[in-house]
Parts: sequence; C-alpha cells; structure tokens
Amino acid sequence: MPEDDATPADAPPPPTPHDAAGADRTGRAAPSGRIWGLRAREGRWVRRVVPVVATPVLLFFAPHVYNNLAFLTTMVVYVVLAEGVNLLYGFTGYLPFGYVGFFGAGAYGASLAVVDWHVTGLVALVIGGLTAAIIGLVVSPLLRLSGAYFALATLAASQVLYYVVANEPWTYGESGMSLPEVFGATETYVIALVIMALALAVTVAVRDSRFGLSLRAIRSDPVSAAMAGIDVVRARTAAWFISAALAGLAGAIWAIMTAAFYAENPFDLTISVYAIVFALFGGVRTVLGPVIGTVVLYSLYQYIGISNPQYFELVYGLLIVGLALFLPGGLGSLVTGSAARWRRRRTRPVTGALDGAAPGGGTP
Amino acid sequence: MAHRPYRITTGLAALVLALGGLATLSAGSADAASAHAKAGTITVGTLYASTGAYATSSMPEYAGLQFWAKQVDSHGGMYVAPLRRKEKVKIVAYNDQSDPATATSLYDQLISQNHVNVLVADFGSVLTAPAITIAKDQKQLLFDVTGSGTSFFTSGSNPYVVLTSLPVSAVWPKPVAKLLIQLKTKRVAILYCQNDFDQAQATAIQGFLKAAGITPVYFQGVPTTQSDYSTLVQSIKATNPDAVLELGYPNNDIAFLNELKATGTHFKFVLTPFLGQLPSLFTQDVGAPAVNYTYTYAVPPTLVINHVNIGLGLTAFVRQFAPGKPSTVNFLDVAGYNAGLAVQAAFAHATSMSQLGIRAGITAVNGKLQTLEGTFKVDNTGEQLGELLPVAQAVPHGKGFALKIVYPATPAQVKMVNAKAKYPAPTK
Amino acid sequence: MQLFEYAIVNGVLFGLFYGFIGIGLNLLFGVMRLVNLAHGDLVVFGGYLGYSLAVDAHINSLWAIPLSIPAALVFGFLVYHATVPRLRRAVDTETASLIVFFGISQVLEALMTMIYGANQVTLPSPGGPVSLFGQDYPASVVISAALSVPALALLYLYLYRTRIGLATRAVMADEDEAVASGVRVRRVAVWAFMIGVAFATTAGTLTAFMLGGINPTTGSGLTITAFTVIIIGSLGNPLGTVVGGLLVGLASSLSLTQAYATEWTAVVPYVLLLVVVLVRPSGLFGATVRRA
Amino acid sequence: MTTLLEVRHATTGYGTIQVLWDVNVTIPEGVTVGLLGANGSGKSTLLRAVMGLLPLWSGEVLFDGETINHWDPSRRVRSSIAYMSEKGVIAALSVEDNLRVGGTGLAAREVKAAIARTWDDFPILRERRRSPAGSLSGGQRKTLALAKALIRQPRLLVMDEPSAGLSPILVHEMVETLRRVRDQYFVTLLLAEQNSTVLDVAQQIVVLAGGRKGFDGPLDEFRSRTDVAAQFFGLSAPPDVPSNERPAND
Repeated sequence: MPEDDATPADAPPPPTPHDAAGADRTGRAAPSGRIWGLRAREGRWVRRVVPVVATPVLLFFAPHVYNNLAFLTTMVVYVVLAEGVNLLYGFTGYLPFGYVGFFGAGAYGASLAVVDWHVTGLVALVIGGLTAAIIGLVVSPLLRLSGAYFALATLAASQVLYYVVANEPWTYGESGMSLPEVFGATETYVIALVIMALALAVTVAVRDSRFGLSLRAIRSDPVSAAMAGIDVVRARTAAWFISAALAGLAGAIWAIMTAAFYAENPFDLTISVYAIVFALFGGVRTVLGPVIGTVVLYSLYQYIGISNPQYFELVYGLLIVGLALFLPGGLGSLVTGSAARWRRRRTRPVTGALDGAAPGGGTP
Repeated sequence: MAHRPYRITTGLAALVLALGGLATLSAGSADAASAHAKAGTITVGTLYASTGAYATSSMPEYAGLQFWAKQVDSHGGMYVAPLRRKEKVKIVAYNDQSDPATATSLYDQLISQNHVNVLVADFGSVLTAPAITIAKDQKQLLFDVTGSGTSFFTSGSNPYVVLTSLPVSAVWPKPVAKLLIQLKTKRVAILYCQNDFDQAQATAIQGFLKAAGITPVYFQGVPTTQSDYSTLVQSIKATNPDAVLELGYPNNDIAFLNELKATGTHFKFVLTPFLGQLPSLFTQDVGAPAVNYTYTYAVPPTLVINHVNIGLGLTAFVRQFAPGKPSTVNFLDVAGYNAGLAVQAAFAHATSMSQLGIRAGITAVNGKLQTLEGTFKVDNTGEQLGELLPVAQAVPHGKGFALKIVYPATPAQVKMVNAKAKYPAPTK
Repeated sequence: MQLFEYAIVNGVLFGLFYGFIGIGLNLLFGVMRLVNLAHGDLVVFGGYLGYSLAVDAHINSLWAIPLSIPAALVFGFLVYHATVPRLRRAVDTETASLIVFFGISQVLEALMTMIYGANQVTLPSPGGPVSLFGQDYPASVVISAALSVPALALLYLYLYRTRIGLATRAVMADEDEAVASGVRVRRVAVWAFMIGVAFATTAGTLTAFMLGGINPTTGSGLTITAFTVIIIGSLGNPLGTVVGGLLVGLASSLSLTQAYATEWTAVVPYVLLLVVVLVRPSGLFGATVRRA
Repeated sequence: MTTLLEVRHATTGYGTIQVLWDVNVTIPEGVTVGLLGANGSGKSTLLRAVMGLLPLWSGEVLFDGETINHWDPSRRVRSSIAYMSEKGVIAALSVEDNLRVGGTGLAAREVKAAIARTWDDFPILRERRRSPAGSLSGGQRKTLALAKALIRQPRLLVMDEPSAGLSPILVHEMVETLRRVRDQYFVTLLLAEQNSTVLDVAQQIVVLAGGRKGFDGPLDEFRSRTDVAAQFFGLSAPPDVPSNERPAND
C-alpha cells in the first residue's frame, strides 16, 4: 500500500516536478474532515500507531493458525530485512544488494558475544545490532556510488566480510558456530516480533518526519535537495545506519534461533535477494507493503517447498518475473489503485529517459 | 488526511487475508500429513535436496532411505517393541533445495505439523546443523546420517542426536597418517578446502604426522568453490612431495585429478576423499586411467561387509538396490539405507513410544548391531565410533579400476581382498 | 621463479576467458542499464549445450559455438521483447531489471537441473598438455583462451567498424543525446541484447573446460565475476573488459602461489572491485563518473 | 511563404504536472524563430514536444502540413527536423564519431561527404577530429553540436539554448555562425533562448511565460513593446523548474 502521498500537510512541495510520485502528492489534495469520528490530527496518530501495533499482534496469534515456529520466526526475520531494504531503497533509492553482510555481521556479533563473553540473550541482540552498525560505518564510503554500482559494491563488501568470517579461527569460521540455548522457541518468536515492531515504528517515523521528507527529496533529485539546504550525506548515512542496525538485529535473532550454523548460512546472498524481492513485491515507500510482500511470498515459498518440490525454482522464478513485469508497483498498488497511476505513466514513450520524467532512474 | 485510516484498514485486511491464506495452505498440508500419520504406521520425517549444492549427495541418500522403507514394508512392516507388533513405515519428505533456512522450517514442519515419530537428517553438516538445533529444542530424536560436523557432538551429553554412518571428520584420516608413516614418506603436501569437513581432516592428519616427526612441506587451504587447480598443482609440485593429500568435496577432488591428468603431472601418492564414496562419478568425470593408483577412504560398497545381524549384507543390498547396474550404487545409497536400519533397530528395542524411549532402543543395541557399514556404536553425545574407514587404492581392473584396501589389514568381518600399496605409484 | 612465470601465464589464460564472459554482460549493462543477473546462467546453459553435443551426439563440444549462436540470437530476441520494453518503462529500470533477471536466473537453473540433473558434468580434455614457455598447461585451458581472443576481436570490430556499432557506443555513452541525434535506440538495444546473450552462451561452451566442470548452480558465481570484470574495465569499453578480465585472472592466479594467500583467493575479485569503484568509480578506462 | 512547422493547442507536462497550456506556434519556412522565456517558462518542453521526446497530452504537431504526433524522435530527425540539445554532443565519443552519429541512417557515402563538408565549414573541428568531444572547449563543443545537427542538411533545426554557458564574445560568434549557417544550408531555425543577444538572428519572436504563449510577432514589434519585457522576465512564471533546466553539473 503505497502511502507515498503521506507527506504531512505542512510539507513544502517536492523539489522538482519530475518525480512522478511527488507529482501525485501535490496533485491530489487530501480531503479534510472526520473519519471514524476522529479529527485529522487524531487520524494521523491512528495511522501511525495501528500498523506498528496491529501487525505484531496479528502475527503473535499466527502460531495458533500454523504452528511452525521456525517458519514463522524466519518469516518475521525477513519482514525486518524487507523493512530495512524499504528504508534504504524506498526512501533513498539505494539498493543494497549486499545487505546480507549486515545480517551476517549481526548473527556473528551476537553469537560470539554469547559464546565468548557469555552475555545474556538481550545483550547479545544489542551487540548484534551494533556490530552491523559498525560494519555500516566501515563501508559507508560506498554511499558515494549510485545505482547498480552501489548494489554490486555492497555485494562485494558482503562477500569480503563473509570470507573473513569463514576463514578466521576466532570467528569459528571453519568449524561452524554452535550456540547454547539462549531463548526458547516461543520466546525467540516473541522477540523477533518485538524487533519487527521496532522496524515498523522506525519506518513510520521516517515516513512521517522531516527526515523522511529529506530522504525522498534526495531520492528524487540529490542536487536540488542539496540546494534546498538538505545535508545529503548526513541524511543518507543516517538511513544507512538505521537500516544496518535493523539487519543486525534480524541476524542476531536468527542466529539465536538457528543455534548451529556455518558462515555461509547468514552470509548467503539469496537472503539479500529475497529481502529485496519481498520488499518490492509488497511495495516500497510504504509501511505495510514489505510486511505483506514477505508474508505472501515467503508463505508461498514454504508452500511450494512442501507441495511441489520438483518445480520449485521454476515456479518461483516465473512468479518473480511475472510480478516484476506486470505488477511493478508491488502488491500494494493493487490495494490502493496505484495500478491506475501506473497505467497512466505507461503512456510515456520508450525514450522516456530523455524527458526526465523517470524519477530515480540511474542517478538517484 | 481523512482517507488515511481507511488505507491502513485495507493494508491490515490484506495482511489478515495473507495469514488466512497461509492457514488454508497449512490446513491442506496438514491434511496430507495426517493421512501419513494415521494409526498403524510409523512416520519417518526427512528432507532431501533436489537442486543446489548438495543435490548430488542428498538424492542418493534419500533413495537409500526409501529403499529401506520399501524393504521393511514388503516384510509386513517393522517390529515396534512398545506396541508388540509390526507397523508399516511411511516416509514424509520435503525438498529443502540445499538451503539451510528452508531446511530449518521444514524440519519444524515435520515435527509440528506432521508429528513424525523420528527425524532423519539431510546429507552433510550444513543441512544437518539446523536439524541438530531443532532436535535439541523440541526434544525430538534425530538420526543424523552424514552430518559429522565437529561442533554437533561437543556440548556434553545429548540424547536426541544419533550419527548413523560416519565417524566425525577429525578421526577419519588416522589410517591415512599411519599408512604414510608406514610408507616412510617424509615430504607430505596437504591441500584442503575451507569447510568444517576438510579442515578438520587436514588439522587431524597434520597432528598425527607431527607426532611422528613429520612436518608437512605444504599445508594450504583454498575456498571450497575453487575450480582452477593449475597454479596450485604447480606450487605443490615445486615442493617435491612424497605424498599429496587433496581434501575437498567431490567437485574439488574431480577438478584436482583432472588438472593432474591435463598437465600430465605425476605424484608418488595422491589421496582424495570422495573417490571411495562416488567411484562411478569419478569414472565418468575423470576417467579410469587418470584415477588409477589414487588413494581414498574405503567405504561401502568398496568395503564389502556381509556379516550382518540386521537388514541386508552389502552384496545383497547392491544386487537388490540397483538390479543390473551394481556399479551405480554409491556410499550415500548405503548410508541412507543404514540410517533406516538404525531407525528399525531403535524401534525394535524401544522401551516406550516417547522420544527417549526410542533412544533407549539405540542404547540397547549399541555396539551389538552389525550392519553393512560395520559395527554400530555411538557415544553419549551421539557420535559414531564403530564404523571403519580404511585406506583403499584404485588399481587397474579390466577397462576400469578397482579399489583395494591397503591399510589396515582386513578386519575380521570384512570380506575384501587386501593389497599392498603400490608406492610410489607407477606412471600412467 | 618458474612457479611465478607459470602463474602469470595461467592468469593471462584465465583472464582472457573472464574477459570473454564479461563482454556480453558489458553490452547489456552498458546499453540498457539492465542488471542481468541471469548472465552466468546463460553462460552455463551454453556449457550444457557443448556437453550435450559431446556426450549425446558424440561430436566435438566446440561445435556448440556455431550451433548455439543462432539459438542464442533467437532466445535473446524473445526474452528482449518479453521483458525489456516493460522494464524500460519502469520507474527504476536498473532495479526492476535486477529482479526480473533474478527470476529468469532461477528459471534457467531449474530448467538445467530438470534436464541435466544436479550433478557436476565434465568434458574430456581435447588433448594432452600444451607446452607454453617451457611449462605444461592443460590443452582445454589453452584452447579456451585462444578462442576468447577472436571472439573479443569480433566484438571490437562490431563496435568500432560498423554503423550499428557506432550507434551502440553512442547509446552507451549518452542515450539522451543519441536519441536526439536520430539513433533508433530500440534497434540498437535489440541487437545488443541478442549479441550479449550469444556471447554468453558462446563463452559458456568453454566453461566446462575452464572450470573443470559445470553444474546448474555454477552460474551465480560467474555472474558476479562478470560484473567485477566489466566494472573494473569500465562499462561500454570492450578493451577495458579484456583488461579487467586479465587483472582478475592474474590476481587470482598469483594469490594461489603465495603461501598465506591461497585461502583468500576467492576474495581477490571482490577486493579488486571495491578498490576500483572507490578509487576510480568509472573503472580503469571510463570517462563518465557514476557518482550520485 | 509556406508553413514548415505548426504546433496546435499543445498541452503537456511531466508526470501529472502540466507545463504547457494550449500553445500555438507557426513557423514559416525560411523564417528564424526565437522562442523566449525565463527558466521554467516551458521553452524546452515545447521543443521536446516538437521533437517527440515528450508526448503531447493533447494538441498536434504538423510538419509540412502533415501531423507527426505518432512519429518517434528518430523518425523526426531522419525526416529533416534536426535537434541540437543544450548538451549537444556525446562527450565520450570522438569529434568524428559524433558527426557520424549525427549521420545515423544516411548512406555511408553521404555521411562521408557530409563530414568532408563539415571540415571545410568548421576547420577547428577537423583539427580535433580524433579528440573526445568531452575534451573540447565550450565554444568548440557548441560548434560540434551545430555541425552534428547539420550533417543531414535538415530543413528545420530546433536548438535548445545554443548560447548557454558561452562568454559574451563567444555568444556573438555563435550569432555570426548561425547567420552563416542559415544562409549556407537554407535551414529554418527554431531557437529557444534566454539570452537576448541571440535575438539578433531571429526574424520572429515567440514569448512563453508560465507555459502559455504571450507575445508572438516580428522582431521589430517585439523590440518596441515594453509590456512584453515583463512577460519575458518571467514575472508570472511558476516555481516549477523542468528537469532539463537543472544545473549542468547534475
């Protein structure tokens, strides 16, 4: 559900008209008045609080529907990752192909804290998040790049990190990580839900704040944003750290759940790819889009794995191709009727790159 | 702003719908599973990988387990001691696509949705690791077929994991080290892949050799994904070694042997671990002439053990498993079948239908069970101790090659022609 | 010293092959900004074609090269029309293409597994060792490297000696201006796409030789190597791609001769990529800087 | 005088933001038209619509009396409507390759002849023929852009800010060059400009303000009308800045 028209009413108009999404923001005046007997101001709080609270609560009862905690916890971990991708890609236009590096850093940070320092589970989680943020600091020069270069450079960085972890004895690289039981399965699930709630809260906060507005301005046109007085580097770096820390937390809770793993597992590139696909499938620049994308696609993944294993990859691959081509705005676009907007945009000629109407294309 | 809460509602509604869909799916699969879990059957849950890195090894292992179930059912089922009757066996299997994260949720699926009686792990340490965790957490008995990772068996006593086929990788190379000492090799080169399995062997062999006063002249790790061995072979050649040990996965072993073949490089002693497990794959991918005189670990079906007190002997197994094509039977087929035999023995001596009751069945037969892999004996962490891994050498045999055990001398229960190691290897 | 020389020659041989793998991707990415994550899988598909010819039809696997080219052109044409027009209309073509081609990569991997099974397949070496500078190299490697050279030369001729090649370079350098000059971008793109796919499958027929064997999952690693090679050598510059390939080949080969570097071999291309994008984001031969 | 190009009721914009409101322009063959307007007045947008680089929401573009709405940009370029964008050249290609790109679609012999003619008309380009266009000075770049647009000997040359980024002296030279080119190539010019010096070359002036047409008449009349100046200096221009007028360092 793209709530990309979620600019607060007092927001200035977008910096340039060639951001089509921005065009929608200004092109449609939000009607004022009451809904559910609430004033606009209260309504705003409803839409801030409801997704953050209702989503974890709904998922909290999911084990009563489908009691497979390993599956559900992994799914929630993916929701966190998809929201992290959403923050970075949806709001700044940076596609972190090597996002899994933060996940792996979080997993190993937390695990080493448990195994070597014997810290409690919650401390380990925090250490996991911090480890990822520190890695984020180390690789922050990559933010100078853009587009596919950024995507591939982060991928390379995550692979370098993976080989360091896999080769070094102090990370138990070759023998694999083995954790004692830190939390019970249900406890792990609840903690994963709390991390997810945090991720959702952060996304809501970013969406509705001036910070989020600056990020979107940067996404649509970094030069104009800088001229409008936005500190481009600082805003990007902040989003980068938040996103890294979220992935680190996700990695930490994943490590605690999995308990026995090798470096290749938390650094598996498919984790990045899935997080990106889930986020885009649901619809980025929204709060619930990545949640829905993950729940639908990951359930499907599990279902295909159980029911029709022979053609698993084939079905999944075709599904992804079809969705990306025919539902480019994500599932959310179906819900909110953005599909109509998309159709209108389609009428642009193929040479659209020249008319400058493609926001974020190439040089986000 | 007023339309906003409406859109939130739509979003949440979509989420509820998605969860509902999930519930429907799970109900569907649970139905399918409950059909399996009906009374009068023992359900064995397992995973296999039809694609991905482990498919080559996982599929034969799964085939062996299926063969076991078919055998048991053709005899009216297996004896279940607590019920005092025979029960049919059903295998519930899912495809993990070689992906450990998928494996995690599928192992859980087998326990929480299908309520299987026991779990059998997928091939190898990477896909077994998540099963170990779940087995401990959910107190579910796991038969670990080939997951011999060192970290699985170190955390004190664990009644829920039973390694059925191989000793942990650190003890594998003991006979190799002894053979090298016996052959009076001085300059040993060790090239290993950086993974748990190979690294543990390399370190162990280095330790055994050092104890005998031999320091390897070459001791290097390479990534498991390594496929270009040309420069490495030249580096090894430069150290002028008496013996070369290449410790990798099948793809590494094949690439290494092909490199020797393609450059005409000759070493006096070459060992690769997987030749003994997958001889037909090596015949196809390297060719018999280039394989000749290579050393490897001897495992069934190279190691012929017919003196058994459960299931089929090796010769009978090979004949029945692949009628007419005995050469295609490999170790992993045997390992899958052997895991079935361990399950069978456990139920035959179980004290109750609880997980610990079934584990007690293993304790009851521990050290007494003779299978086509040898003596079945586990310690209290579940680690396998009983089975053998002698060293074999490929020698020319007709158009192909035959594997002959060269060290140690034949144990009593092994019916197998011994041979003296041909060292140094003749030039091909 | 002998070992060092061996590593240099070996690195060059592999480098030419890496350049060959990269060049098709360079066309696709350079012209249309399509992040073709299925590139490596197309390469492996070509490898299986060669394998089929050798094993099923009992003819030299190198016949796969002439046979695969028309097939690849047709396949490229179909995939282009199925995906690219829609992708080009997407709000962010790079990202959308990344996802679409990830899906295609999954489909290709699945098809290869269904047709050829998951096992690694190898091809018999086409002959005994070949002596170069007094040392022996596998014939398969030498032949593959030798075939890479004319392939790269052909692409060079296409880009620098034909009119559509000039149009292709114009689109790579500045699509807006090329359109304004009357270049038919769609035609350029179709050909670039088809030729890119053909280069991938042609290079693929050599992979079973070079890599010792192929399996359905070999492709993803090759995709990454190919991206590394083309970014190091600058987008749109075929000569740069060759140099990028040589750099990756040499660095990997030399690291294998160093006592404590062997285990870090796999990291070499990634480190090279990071250094290049951070120090000189346009690649070694690029003029345009792609910074935000 | 026949009408070469006619824009009827042109309405368009970017995304959902409308930039042009019902603009009508008629360009007779042989008459140089200067399109004036401040930043954001819609000049470049109108030119893009003429070239087919931006589709019209409604309205029509006629060339030689025939509607060309459905022609894609390359067809328009190949049918005698040349376009010289603000950038004008492909920086990474050599001077000669730029000219050859300008001749895309022509027969090889024609391109060769056209390039030979260019060397005579613009000797400076011949000296730099192997250098990348990106290494040229600002004035040389504009010259190359002009030469590239002229390769096909178009009937109509649409130019977006030919004087942008040039020093006053160079602007003056540019005006001279344009005069020379107009007479030598018998080409009708449509220039969008902010710089009034360039007006010297024009015979007819069209002023755009806020996406609507203001003044439209002969140069002399434009000069005598003070009220037009207000429009020209963009007092009623909207705050929106079309993307093509972003700073060049983007």
